[in-house]
Amino acid sequence: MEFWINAALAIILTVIGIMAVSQHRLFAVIILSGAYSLVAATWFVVLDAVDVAFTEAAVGAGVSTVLALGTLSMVPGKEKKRPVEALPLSLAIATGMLLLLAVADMPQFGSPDTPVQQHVGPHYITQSEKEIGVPNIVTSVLSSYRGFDTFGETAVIFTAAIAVFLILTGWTRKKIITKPKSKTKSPELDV
Amino acid sequence: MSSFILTQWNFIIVVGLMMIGFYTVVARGNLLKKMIGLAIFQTSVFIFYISAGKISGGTAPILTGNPDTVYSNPLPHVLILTAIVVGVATTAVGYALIIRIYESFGTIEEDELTEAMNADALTEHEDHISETNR
Amino acid sequence: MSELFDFLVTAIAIISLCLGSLGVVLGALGLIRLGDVYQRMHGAGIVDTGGAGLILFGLLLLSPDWTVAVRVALIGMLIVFTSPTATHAIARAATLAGIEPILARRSRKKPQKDDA
Amino acid sequence: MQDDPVIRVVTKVLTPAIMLFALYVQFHGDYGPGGGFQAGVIFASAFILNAIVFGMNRGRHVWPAKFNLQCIALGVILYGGTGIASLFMGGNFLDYNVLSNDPIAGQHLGILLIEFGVGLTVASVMVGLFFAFANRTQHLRLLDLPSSSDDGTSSKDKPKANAKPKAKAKTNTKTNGAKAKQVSTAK
Repeated sequence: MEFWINAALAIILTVIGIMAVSQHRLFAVIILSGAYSLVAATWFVVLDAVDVAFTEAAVGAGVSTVLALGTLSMVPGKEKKRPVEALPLSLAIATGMLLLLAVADMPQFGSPDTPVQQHVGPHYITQSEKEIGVPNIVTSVLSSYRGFDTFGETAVIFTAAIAVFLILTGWTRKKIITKPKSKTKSPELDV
Repeated sequence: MSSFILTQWNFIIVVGLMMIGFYTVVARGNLLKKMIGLAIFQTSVFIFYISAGKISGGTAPILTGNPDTVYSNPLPHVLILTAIVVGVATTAVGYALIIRIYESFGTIEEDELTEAMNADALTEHEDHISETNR
Repeated sequence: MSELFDFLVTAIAIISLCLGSLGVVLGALGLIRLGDVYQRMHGAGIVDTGGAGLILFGLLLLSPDWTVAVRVALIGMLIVFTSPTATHAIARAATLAGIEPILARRSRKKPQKDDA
Repeated sequence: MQDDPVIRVVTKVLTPAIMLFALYVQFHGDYGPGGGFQAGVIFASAFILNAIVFGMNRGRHVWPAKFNLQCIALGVILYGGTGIASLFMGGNFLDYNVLSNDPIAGQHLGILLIEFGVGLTVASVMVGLFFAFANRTQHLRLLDLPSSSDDGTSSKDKPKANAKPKAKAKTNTKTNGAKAKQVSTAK
């Protein structure tokens, strides 16, 4: 049963992805990418990652779409039509084939004795209640065991916000160029 | 072969999504579409991490008090949780740059952008020459 | 007596879950197949009320304790508030953008009706 | 949107509910799914909705730009300050055990503080990003520069929109270049 839900969501996700990149109207591309994020969030719930699903639904489908639409309101709404290019396609397919070879060597999906499950994960699960006392293990790992990591991420968000403010709401060099002109000929420029 | 598809289903789909995103980033010339392709690429990596942490028959890593419960690995969840928010913050920087590029060059298609930049460089060069001659 | 009651509640819940799933599928089909934005909104409305509403009703009946029931009821309230508003906003934006309903266009060009 | 009663009334009803839900996600994050990142985004969405419906100026009035910047910095400072505090109280950086007499209580306090810091930063960053994108046209007008979205936004000439603004913007850059030349020659 779980496999079939998995399979159906994966196929929906792939179809939405292909639809999103094959559209030429950018509005449709953005809305489809929002739908893609929502389906990915549903898949995260199936894969037991409720916190990640929550974040993906709020950020990926919500704020990201709003920002993309804000960008779209300032740039042309249609993409220039291009034919399917052979070299990038073959490059993508070649990379995919190589990664499929690597996937063949991956441990079986869902097995409890993979290397991923061997090291720190069991410690978090068994000791979190004793050491942190918070039921949600994701929260305890996020803020206590890996607090440095989250501190770095917060700093990255801070820096990105400052960068956007400087790029979009800062002064430009053009201002310095046009300013003397507007002082000398202000009545004409105000029109 | 079929057992390979059945057991590694998630990873195969992840590779497929990666290919879609990669092709979009490399081949499509529209900068906004490149960002969307990047988001698809990013999400495929997220699904890869979460799939690697999944244990069949497990539940979400929130302690229930029952000692027999099997929990999926919380570590990939934490890594991806922060990666999603950082991803949207960096994507916003990309969008801001797209807006500034459009305001400066009047286009967000890559090939036209190259032409416009070349033309701009040419006019600047001519300006420079005329200034030095003057 | 209480066994019969439980059975009835479960049966109603399962029936409403099935109907809700059917509603979601039909709404999605309408969203793809129908002609213009106003007709597609009808498909989206079926997903919101018929689909999500019936599924939430089924889950409300099946909820194991009252905290879950309250949460499901809150989600239902949210859908009752937001879904008609979103539909209204889309319809209003479409009207302001000057998009005519496809039926109005057809009735104006009567001779070409057979072609379409 | 401002003249539409349905959207306005529903927004007024929903905004406090969204904020309450964000606070629930923030402080219930220890026991269920949730935490600072999600709560911040949801809290920001309430302000974004408010600004979309009631206009940018009123949205800015509710959440001023300066306050926004202060909140972004305050969240990061709160996070780092918790680490420094644990450093001064005899532990390692971000080691919450020493924050209180009982290690478990200390952990709870530390997690609460840093989740709040993360939530504050994320919420104000998201609101700030939205306003930065939405106010770009207005900002250009303030700068006395030609805006790229002056034409092409009205829906009727959308089909032609990808050819038209290109030409206009190109002339814009050219005129700016001409202005620059004039200024440089005037010097």
